[in-house]
Amino acid sequence: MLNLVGLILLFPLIGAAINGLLGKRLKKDTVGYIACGAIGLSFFIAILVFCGLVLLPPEARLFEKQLFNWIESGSFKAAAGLQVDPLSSLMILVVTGVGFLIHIYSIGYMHEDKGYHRYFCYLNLFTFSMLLLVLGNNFLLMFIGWEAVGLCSYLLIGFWFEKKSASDAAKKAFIVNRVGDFGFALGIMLIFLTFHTIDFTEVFHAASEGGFAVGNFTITIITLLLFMGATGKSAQIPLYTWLPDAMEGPTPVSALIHAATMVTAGVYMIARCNVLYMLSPFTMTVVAGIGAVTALFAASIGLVQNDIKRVLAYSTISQLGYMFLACGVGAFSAGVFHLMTHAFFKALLFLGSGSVIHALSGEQDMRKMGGLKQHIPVTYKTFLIGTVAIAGIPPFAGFFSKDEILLESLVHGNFVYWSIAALAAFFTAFYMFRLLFMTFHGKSRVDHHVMEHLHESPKNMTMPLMILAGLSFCGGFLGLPGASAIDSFLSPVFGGHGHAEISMSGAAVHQSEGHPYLMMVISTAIAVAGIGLAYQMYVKKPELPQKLAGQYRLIYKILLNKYYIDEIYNALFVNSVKKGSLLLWKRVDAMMIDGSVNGVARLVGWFGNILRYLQTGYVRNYAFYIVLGCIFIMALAAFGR
Amino acid sequence: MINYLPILILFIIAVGFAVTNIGLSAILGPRRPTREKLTPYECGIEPVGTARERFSVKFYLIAMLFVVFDIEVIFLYPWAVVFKSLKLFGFIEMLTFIGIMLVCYFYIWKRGGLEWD
Amino acid sequence: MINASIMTFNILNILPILVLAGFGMIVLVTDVLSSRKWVNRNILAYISLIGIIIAAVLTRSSTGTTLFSFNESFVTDNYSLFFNFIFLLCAGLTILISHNYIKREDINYGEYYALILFSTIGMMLMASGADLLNIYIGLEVMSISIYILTGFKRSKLISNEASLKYFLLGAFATGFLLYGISLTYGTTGAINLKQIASFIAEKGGMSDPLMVIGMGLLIVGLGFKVASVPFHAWVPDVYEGAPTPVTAFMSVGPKAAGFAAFLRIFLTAFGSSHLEWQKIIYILAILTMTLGNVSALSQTNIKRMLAYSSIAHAGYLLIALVSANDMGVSATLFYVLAYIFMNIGAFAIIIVLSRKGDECIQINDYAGLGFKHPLLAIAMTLFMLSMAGVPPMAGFVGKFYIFSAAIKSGYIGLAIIAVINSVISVYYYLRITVIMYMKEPAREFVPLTISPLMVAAIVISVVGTLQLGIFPSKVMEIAQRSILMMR
Amino acid sequence: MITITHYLVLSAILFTLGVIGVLIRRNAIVIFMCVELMLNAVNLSFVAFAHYLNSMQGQLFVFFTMTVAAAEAAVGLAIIVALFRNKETVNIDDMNIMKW
Repeated sequence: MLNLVGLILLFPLIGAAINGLLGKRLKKDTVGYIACGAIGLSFFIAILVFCGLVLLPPEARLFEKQLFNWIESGSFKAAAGLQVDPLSSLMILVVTGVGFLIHIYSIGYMHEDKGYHRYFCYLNLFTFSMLLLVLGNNFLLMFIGWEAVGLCSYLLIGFWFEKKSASDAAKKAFIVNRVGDFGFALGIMLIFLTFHTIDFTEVFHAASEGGFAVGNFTITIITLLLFMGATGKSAQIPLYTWLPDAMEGPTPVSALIHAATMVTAGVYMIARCNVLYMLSPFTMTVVAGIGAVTALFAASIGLVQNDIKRVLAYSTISQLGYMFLACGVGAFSAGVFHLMTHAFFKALLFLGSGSVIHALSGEQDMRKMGGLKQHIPVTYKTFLIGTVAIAGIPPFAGFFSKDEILLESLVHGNFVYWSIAALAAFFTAFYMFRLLFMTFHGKSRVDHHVMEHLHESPKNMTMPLMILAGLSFCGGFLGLPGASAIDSFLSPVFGGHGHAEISMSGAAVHQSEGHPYLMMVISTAIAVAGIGLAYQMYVKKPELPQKLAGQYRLIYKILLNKYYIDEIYNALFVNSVKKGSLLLWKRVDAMMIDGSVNGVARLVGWFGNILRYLQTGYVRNYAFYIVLGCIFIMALAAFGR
Repeated sequence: MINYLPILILFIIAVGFAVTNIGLSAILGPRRPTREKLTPYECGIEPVGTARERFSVKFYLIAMLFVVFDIEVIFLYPWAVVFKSLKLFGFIEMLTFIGIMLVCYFYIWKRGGLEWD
Repeated sequence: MINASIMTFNILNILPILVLAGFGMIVLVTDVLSSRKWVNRNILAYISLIGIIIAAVLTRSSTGTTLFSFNESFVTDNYSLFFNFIFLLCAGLTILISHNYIKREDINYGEYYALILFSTIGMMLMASGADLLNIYIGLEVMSISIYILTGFKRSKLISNEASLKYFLLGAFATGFLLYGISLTYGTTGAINLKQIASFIAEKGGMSDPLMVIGMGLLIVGLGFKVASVPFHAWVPDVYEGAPTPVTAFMSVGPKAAGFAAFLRIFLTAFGSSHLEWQKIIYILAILTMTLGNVSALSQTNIKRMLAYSSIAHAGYLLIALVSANDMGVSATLFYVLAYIFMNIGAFAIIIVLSRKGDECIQINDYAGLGFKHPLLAIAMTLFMLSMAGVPPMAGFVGKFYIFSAAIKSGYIGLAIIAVINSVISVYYYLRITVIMYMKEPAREFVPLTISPLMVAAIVISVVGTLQLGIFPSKVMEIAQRSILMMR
Repeated sequence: MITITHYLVLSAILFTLGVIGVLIRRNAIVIFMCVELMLNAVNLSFVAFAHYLNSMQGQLFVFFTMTVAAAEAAVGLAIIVALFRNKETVNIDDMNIMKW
């Protein structure tokens, strides 16, 4: 059964090809069936592969399928191969499963769009790329997938490119990600230089057996560079700014790419490279620190946002921060567990918000919602489940995974991590219920015209919601504290390297028997407190938020403006360049191509324009360059040694 | 390094010589133009019309063809010098060469390169 | 001495060249006879293609051997054969994309095809030359043919001007090259590359300053042909002015030939004293890449943009030369092959979209192409991504080989600069893709007429780009075998 | 006694004159003549070297250089004529439609 793994990749690719090439001539229904069928088949095969893996004894659960020798030169070999192990099999299930539901949802959501086939082509292509990223058995294939998902995300954010904000957001996402990718690429190069191979198995084997001391400098640099890539893709400080803007894309895209799958690629990558990360305590501290700070930072911004999708976007950043915190303290399986449950409930929340937006004919501002409970009951119920899950109320999925992370951050980290994470959890409960109350409860603030068209979404949109709600409810039982199926399933990937510190969470729970139950109570209390506060402020006394905002004007403004980070970045990278050359700028600006509007690119483009003036068009000048070059070479040859 | 001193000197001499001469002729050269001097011919015959007369571009064409065919003769000389020792091989070789020239000639002829009007 | 030359006379070794020359003359003669009823001008393209295919088959048949002929002035080894194959491929693709274009632009003369064949001969001579004389003659045969091809649209001022610029600067640079050859000859007493190498080895390095100067002048001359900064200034102007298929041809063919000669001369003749020239090429490589990429950013004309991009690609190839190891040589072979597919492919798309009297070469003319002609847009995207070095296209693998060759020789700094450069390049290549997919069409697209030959060219390019990107190991193996025979 | 050095110096001077001519002249034909001067300067050095080294290869090279120069002259003249027909000038300073 494991041999079928290639098919998982093949189906989405075929789907993308058919829809991309012939989509225009096909009927809308056919396009939808092809796209969903492709992912559905892929999901089916993924289940088969997963079963095949489970049937093997735990220590043999590593299957590599060599496709062909991709690049071979001298000592360097890169075979294109797929790797199925507990980690990647879990990931493909999440990607194809959640992806399948979102494809079905999209049929309803995108039905009126004129770019229907284009949309499904991109979506299938994205699924293919994401699967490639997950299944690749070496860094290069992973990098290809990494770049390809970036490209698809770019295409999908800018899907409604007629809107300037959409194409700007797409550009921003692309450029910010480039910064991270640059680090990732350098990291891969350094890995090749250090280990002379880029194959996962060989690299990790060499790293654990090769006598690298803990804290080895090279490994630290490698892991930091890889983490730089992860901060770009997974929207962590300082490269997170693109994700909120990415909400310009269609909502199912936000659900699939910017919540459930692509943004978790960074977490996946770090989990995959856990051997390397364990060798570098410094990097681990950086990862945990940035994760914790991002979790709190994004959650605090989420407190006051009014756009329903932006709240969810900041919530995503914050939850990703949790995952990095877990990885940073060595609790990789807790991170992956949270990745999985997060995929369920965040996809649910995004799709639910999409359903709300759909019902309100495109309205996204929560101040213009309210009282929708009766009008769209299915959406409300499922959304409620998702909200409870993310807030961390037992026995919903989010509770178990978040609780595990909180516990690990205390056991393997320190009290600071724990308190930051706990505060962020409080914020999370608060802003999520704020969202719920503002949208579904209270008095309706909906526009009259919109009110007339208010309707529950069609079956093909509510079905995925219900299934995801089910998963959000019961997904957590896979990771019951003390008897975690996830932990034991993933342990071949994360354990068994002979490092004492990596005694994984399962063991940690056993060590501190009394702890977990107390912790569970505390974290539930935190969540309940957040919910209670939200209830107080938005249901009981709706005038309170206004008053508070008035009282703490400064804080409110800072939060509302997202700590002015976008402005600061603009001032640092864009404006300093602009102001420094204001005089020259006016002349140059007319000739600038409209594409290079962004900071660094603009700077380079500016040089390009200067260089253009060298190209005078006169033969005589060109000949003069040749002579100059000749003299330069002579000088270098004669006197340069 | 010291090896390069002569080269540097040579370089300076070469540039210096060229620049000096061009400069000198520009500075020192007496410029006393008279009407006679500015006429195209100073031999006493009054010029008829302007010397910058357009002449047919066909002259250029002929000149080009001449230059190309003329220069091919250059290869006949060395061949003629060692003709005896090259024997039959050299003869065939040269026949091939001439043959190619004939193809070119045929091409030019048929293209109309040799027609005056 | 003369007898010796007869002894080593071996006509079989130059058979592909002779075939091409023969077909070139057949094309010329057929063309002048085409005023008659029984000859149709349209067959000229097919005649030339047949000639190229025959030459390619002959080239293929002699692989695996190393033969010196004509008094050791001509060498047939895997290296030259690989390059010959590249030139033939390039010429063949060019003819495929030219056929309709020259008919449409009213420049359908037989000389066009003949000149392409003749310049291919020049390139093949350059790659197979084992002495400086052969390389020089090859270079001139190639260049002179291309001077004419550049100015082939006689009635268009832009074409005339490009041709004159190219001609004057080309002749000027040839002067430097020739002086370099002369000094090398004078100081080593030989024009044969192997003899030069053994002379230098005997002396234990480049003791004579004149020899170093000669080598420097050779770099100038060859640097002009491969469009290395600061000898690159002609490239944008000439590329813009030349007829588009000719631009496609000269952006790959002469460049490949230049590198063939560059590598052969510097690794064979000056191989033992590589420290002398590596530092020069090192600086040239950095300048070339950076200037090419940075200048390309601000171009609005796609032909000029591709011209700067071709300068940047020359920079990458110079890295392979700097690394001066076997891997660098095989990487060059691979990269040039990949470059042919992606570059000629891109130019093919430009030609398809252009119309008589309207070249359609502003980048904004491509707005909305993605919706109107999705297949063309996909092909163009593919070529752009490949040139940007995005996996899994051919360009990525080529860059990868080159950069790892540099790292292998210890030039890690150079590799990093190259990586930064290719990141910059992504920006302008992707801009075209973005404009194709994310902008409303600025103009009407008239229905396109694509000839079967053009379709063949685009399909070959697409397949080549993907094939080399996804399954590169086969070709790389051949490339690696092509260098073993060199020394 | 005239040594090889004398020839080399002469050839270097001629070459430099050619280069400077290319740089400062405006008439395309004159520029091309300057290029020819450069080539002939090189020819001189070739012949001198050939004599000095007592080897034929230098002279061989000169033969080919001359042929190539003639071919270049023909092509160059043709290009200049074609340009003159369209533009009525051979002044290279007038030729910059393409720049930047």
